[in-house]
Amino acid sequence: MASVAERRLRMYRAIAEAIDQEMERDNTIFVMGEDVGAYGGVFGITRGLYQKYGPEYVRDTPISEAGVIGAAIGAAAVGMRPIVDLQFVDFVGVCFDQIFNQLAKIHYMSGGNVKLPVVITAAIGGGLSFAAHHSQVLYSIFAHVPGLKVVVPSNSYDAKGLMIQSIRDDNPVIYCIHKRLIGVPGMPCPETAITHVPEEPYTIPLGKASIKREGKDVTIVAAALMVHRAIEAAEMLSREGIDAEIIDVRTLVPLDKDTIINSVKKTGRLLIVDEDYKSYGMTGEIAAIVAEEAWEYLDAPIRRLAVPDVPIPFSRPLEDYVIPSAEKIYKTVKEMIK
Amino acid sequence: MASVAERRLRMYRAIAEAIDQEMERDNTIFVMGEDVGAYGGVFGITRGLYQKYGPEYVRDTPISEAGVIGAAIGAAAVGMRPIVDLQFVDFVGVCFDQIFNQLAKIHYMSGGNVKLPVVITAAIGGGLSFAAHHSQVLYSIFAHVPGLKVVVPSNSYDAKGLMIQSIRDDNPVIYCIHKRLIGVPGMPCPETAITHVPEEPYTIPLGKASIKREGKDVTIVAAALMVHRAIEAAEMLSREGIDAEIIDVRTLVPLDKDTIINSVKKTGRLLIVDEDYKSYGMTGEIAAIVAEEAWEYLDAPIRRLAVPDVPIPFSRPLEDYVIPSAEKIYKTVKEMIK
Amino acid sequence: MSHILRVEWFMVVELRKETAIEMLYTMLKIRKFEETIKDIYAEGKKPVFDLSAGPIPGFLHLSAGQEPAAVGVCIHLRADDFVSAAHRAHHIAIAKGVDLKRLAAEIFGKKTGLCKGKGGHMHLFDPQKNFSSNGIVGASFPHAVGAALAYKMQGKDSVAVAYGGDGAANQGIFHEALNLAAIWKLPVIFVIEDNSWALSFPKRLSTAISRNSDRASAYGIPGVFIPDNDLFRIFEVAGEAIKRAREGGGPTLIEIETYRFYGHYVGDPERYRAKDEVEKLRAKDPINRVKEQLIRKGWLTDKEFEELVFRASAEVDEAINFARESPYPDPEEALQDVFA
Amino acid sequence: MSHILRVEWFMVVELRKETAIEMLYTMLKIRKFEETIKDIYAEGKKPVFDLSAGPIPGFLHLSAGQEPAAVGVCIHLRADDFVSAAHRAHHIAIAKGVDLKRLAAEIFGKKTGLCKGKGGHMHLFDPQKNFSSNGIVGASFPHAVGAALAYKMQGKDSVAVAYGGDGAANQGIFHEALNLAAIWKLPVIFVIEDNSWALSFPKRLSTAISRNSDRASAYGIPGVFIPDNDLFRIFEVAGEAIKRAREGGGPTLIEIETYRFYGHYVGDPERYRAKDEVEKLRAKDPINRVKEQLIRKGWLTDKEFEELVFRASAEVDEAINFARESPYPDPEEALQDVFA
Ligand SMILES: Cc1ncc(C[n+]2csc(CCOP(=O)(O)OP(=O)(O)O)c2C)c(N)n1
Ligand SMILES: Cc1ncc(C[n+]2csc(CCOP(=O)(O)OP(=O)(O)O)c2C)c(N)n1
Ligand SMILES: [Mg+2]
Ligand SMILES: [Mg+2]
Repeated sequence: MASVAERRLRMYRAIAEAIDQEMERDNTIFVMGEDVGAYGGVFGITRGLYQKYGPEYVRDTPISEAGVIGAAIGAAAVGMRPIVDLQFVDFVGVCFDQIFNQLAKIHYMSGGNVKLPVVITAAIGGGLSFAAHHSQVLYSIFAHVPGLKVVVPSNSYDAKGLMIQSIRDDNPVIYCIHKRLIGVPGMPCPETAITHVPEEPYTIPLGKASIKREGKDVTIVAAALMVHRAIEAAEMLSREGIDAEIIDVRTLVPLDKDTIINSVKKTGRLLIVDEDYKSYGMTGEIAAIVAEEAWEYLDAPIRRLAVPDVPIPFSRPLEDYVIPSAEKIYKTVKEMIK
Repeated sequence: MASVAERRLRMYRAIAEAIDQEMERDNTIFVMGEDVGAYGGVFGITRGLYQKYGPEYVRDTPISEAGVIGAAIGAAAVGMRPIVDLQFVDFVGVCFDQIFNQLAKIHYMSGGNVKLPVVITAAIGGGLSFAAHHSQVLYSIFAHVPGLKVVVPSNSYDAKGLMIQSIRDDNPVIYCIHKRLIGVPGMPCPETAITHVPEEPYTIPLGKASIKREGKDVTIVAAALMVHRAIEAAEMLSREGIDAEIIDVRTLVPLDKDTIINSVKKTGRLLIVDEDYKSYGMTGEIAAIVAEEAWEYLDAPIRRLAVPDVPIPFSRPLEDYVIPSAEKIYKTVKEMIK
Repeated sequence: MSHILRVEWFMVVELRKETAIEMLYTMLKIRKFEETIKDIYAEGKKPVFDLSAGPIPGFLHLSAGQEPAAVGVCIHLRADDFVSAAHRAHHIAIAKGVDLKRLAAEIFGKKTGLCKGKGGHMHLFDPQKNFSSNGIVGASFPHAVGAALAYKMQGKDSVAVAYGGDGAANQGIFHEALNLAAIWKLPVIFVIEDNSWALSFPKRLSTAISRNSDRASAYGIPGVFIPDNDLFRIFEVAGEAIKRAREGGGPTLIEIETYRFYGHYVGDPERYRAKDEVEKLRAKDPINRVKEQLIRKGWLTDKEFEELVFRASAEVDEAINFARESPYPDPEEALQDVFA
Repeated sequence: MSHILRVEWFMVVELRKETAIEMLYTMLKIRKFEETIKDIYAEGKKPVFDLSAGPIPGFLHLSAGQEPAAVGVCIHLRADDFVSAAHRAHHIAIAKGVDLKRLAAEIFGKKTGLCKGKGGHMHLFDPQKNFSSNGIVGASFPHAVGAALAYKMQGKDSVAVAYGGDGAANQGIFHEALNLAAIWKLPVIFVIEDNSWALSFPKRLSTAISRNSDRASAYGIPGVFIPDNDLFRIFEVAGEAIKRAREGGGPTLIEIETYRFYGHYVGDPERYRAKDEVEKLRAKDPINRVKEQLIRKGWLTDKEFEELVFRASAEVDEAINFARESPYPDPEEALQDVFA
């Protein structure tokens, strides 16, 4: 993690820089997707690449997500390393077979003989009144399917390092970008998401969580925007003498169980905060791991905060109500430590 | 539950009978899907209906799952009650948008104004060397998405009652049929799946688990085929004086939390057995609920048995290894009670 | 390119004066509505540009310039006819007769909205008028197929219309929906609004042939291309297709060349399109064109036109006021309506 | 129906005797392979019929009768050309030169199989020969598009062939793949094997027009229909299309009328098809037909034919023995190969 803020970049610029540096290094890498060309990507992550690499390597596609991801698979099978921008993760439904049955399983089904180094970028999350078809998180669906790595950066520094690592990984990676962290015009992000980003290429390993704040009273596990809300809550709690440890998982697959378990062994309390739907998702998985492997260390029941199993509503008061807030995190921890 | 075995039916006949009786009652109900007509459905669940109701009401479709489920949505919006057979749940990838963004969310997005009473039937599970594209379970993906009810019968009696209830429900229902329970020729099932089925129509409420065996030492929660494996294991355990309580969840959404929690309060031990992929799925959700709501009653860490996050392999020894067996359940419980 | 299946259209649908005036009026209402909410959309979005701020938060896809495609088709429809549209749908909702107040209130996220504030501007549902829209490109095509299937099974003569953009026609589900409608000979009209853009990607590059209507031959159904945003031609072609569908003659695919006056969404920097494109399109504004046609025909005077404009403005203002003054839903309402 | 885009084919690909014999030999090998594993499939499945029992468990989709579609196309391909096929793929795998022993061993679920027993008969992957098959109908179409895109970017003259059934052509992804190949002018050949059935559903009812090749006009590319399972016509048409693709001339869609001699899978009761259909198809067995054509041409004698049959049988027997004698994978191997 960077402490000296020499060159603060917004996340979308950090990602574009990561892709750029990798494309310079390796000419099997190319980018495809809707509006990735002259437009620079709906979330800005291909800004400038079209001008530099041209329409072959930064390829605008028709609205044919299944065909395009299928094409990435075919290209990867014969030696390319495609990056496909899905825009919103919510669009996964039209290309899910190509992701979960093809991309995820071909390496295994081929007995390890076919490698598919494909990165799919997808914007997740709400908070912008984009409503039910443009505000979902859904990463736990990818994480449920064996064969996909799932990456979720929470700040610019991580975003660049995780992107370079994802591109170099020989496996399919779903790279999730939170709309409230990406920092493009129109979608403001918290200042804490805009961090120092070294100019030179660097990598962050997949499967290594990041402890955003050390603490001894309660462990809060989160990802993406929820990391920032947890930090806010922790500040409120610290004023009352409650010392929260915050873990940013950074990747759902592989999941850094050890960091979580070690933290719970220290704090004895676990709250998992998630912007995905609550049931059958990330909060359940992490709770289960701790209930299996660190049960003896728990001093209180595990708690979960997530979207309460409703589609994301459009209207601001409704959306604000269903996405976990710093206040709700604060209140929940207070209930856990009485 | 039926104890008197007057009329033992295989599950596929119980389901066909349920659909038949409902179609007789209500002419807004119709069936669509690949090979549901003269062929009678790949899993036999429309046997005889084509002959009785004809090609309009038992409608063979092209291989266009997205279009067909989309059509079911349109038909339901104007007063019909379609049942769509997806054949294998593994095909969900080509029509996932219509299921998770359309069918699941339209009632909510419309502010409750549009009702979509659609039942989708889908065959789940392995054990037949059908390999990675025809052996998945995946129900936790549906269960993760708000707006879908998820039904998983484990025997013929439940299958009929749950099917009639699913058809009458005003919400979308994903009705999962395990290939190793359905009982069509070529896919033998355990005798315990073939139960008495009353001739007259009856319903089983969605959201009510079934206690298949009472016990005091450990709670085993399972669904579909795993219920039968758990029963087998329980018999082995009982010979050693270990008394397992077995809960068949029957529906993942709504989930009967109370029955599970009450059982754990009694036994103090929980094992969840699942044929779906382990991570980010049903085992996690149920573990989390218990870790939240019955933590004080646990005498040992929760345990989970599921497919160890690999695609389902083709070769018999490989497939047998990854799907939880009665032996593995037995051994796991033994480890829990030392 | 094959045009073999293009049918020669005869003027079987007669245009009466009242109908023409009604269509013009609806176009005016749509235009006024779009321009009004465009202005309101800007409120609260300065000094920091935040899409989620102001009285109208989120995305806003406007349909100004595309009025003929909505009005010329929907004028032939009854409340029991079904329409499923895409993300850019205000014009179609209004043409289909959706209540303007509740439409506006939904766009503001108010409790009195069509969907109680849950849907938002891309997800509009009005079961009374059998209208719906969609945030997923292409997803609405089969919904019309299903409604048409139901109508056929129910023995009704209602029809269904599926709208989609030129971009949507490259989604696989377009192919599936057309094939299903064709093999089942259903009363569906597929309307492709070709505004030549899918966000930043031009149809010229996205689509292997120049006219989607020629893709009708892949399904053995009639396909008609209507150039130049021509209301009265749309009126004729759609009238004929809908009549045929009602009488059991099966589906039709219609592609309408139309104009997107604004960006893909409000706030789109539009770096990808030529500076003067909109200017050129504006010069062919369909409202002016229809106005002039009617004046030439002697069916309209300048004064009458002003009255129409005035009436349309008043109706829109009333709807907007209703929306502004309506309360927001209570936060806890978010938990309702997941299940019926 | 529009046939405007059908190109007149000239005999630009010359058929030499050795090539003809090679094709016949491969057809014999395929047939022998399919009939042999069909018999073995029955082993262990009595008295209780259990699909998962016996030396070959699971589903088994045989391609006997469809040999020409595989052989007549793949004869033109090199190892570096890419082929993606569907669930019914043995004939194509063999024609593409996949090792027969490792193919057989995979179908038996053995450690020595192409995929170490993990794939099974629907999921065959041979990166050496650039061959793959798929359990999801339609899913393989875009894989060929992507390989062709890569070849083009890499400056190679390799081509890609996507196979699919008549049923697969109604999947949305077929439309997307064709459009992408056409707009990017990629070296892809789409081959639809029209065996007139998708499991129990006849093409006549599933497909709005009688020939999928006519759907090529929706993408502005050549479409050719080849009736009657005609090996030499397939050879010509595919040769021409592949040559054009290699030279940068873009994609072609070819539909081949072919015959499914067995049920959809082994064990299919086939209640849905006329009792005498298979008999009629068998009377037109493509192997007999090619044999007679070559004898008439003076390129083959009865004795030489017998020798070919003998050689093919021996090769198949050897492969089957290899498969039978190979060990199963160790159970724990199930946990390997999820990630590279
Ligand atoms: C499946 C899917 N892919 C992508 C998008 C993002 N998106 C929304 S509108 C749009 C362009 C649509 O173009 P077109 O169909 O021509 O309609 P228009 O915007 O021109 O009215 C895109 C790419 C989406 N909403 N759904
Ligand atoms: C997406 C999907 N839908 C359905 C199936 C089940 N299925 C397997 S093969 C088949 C019929 C395929 O017909 P066709 O494409 O003509 O190939 P053929 O079997 O005739 O070779 C069906 C319905 C599947 N595997 N994948
Ligand atoms: Mg457009
Ligand atoms: Mg076929």
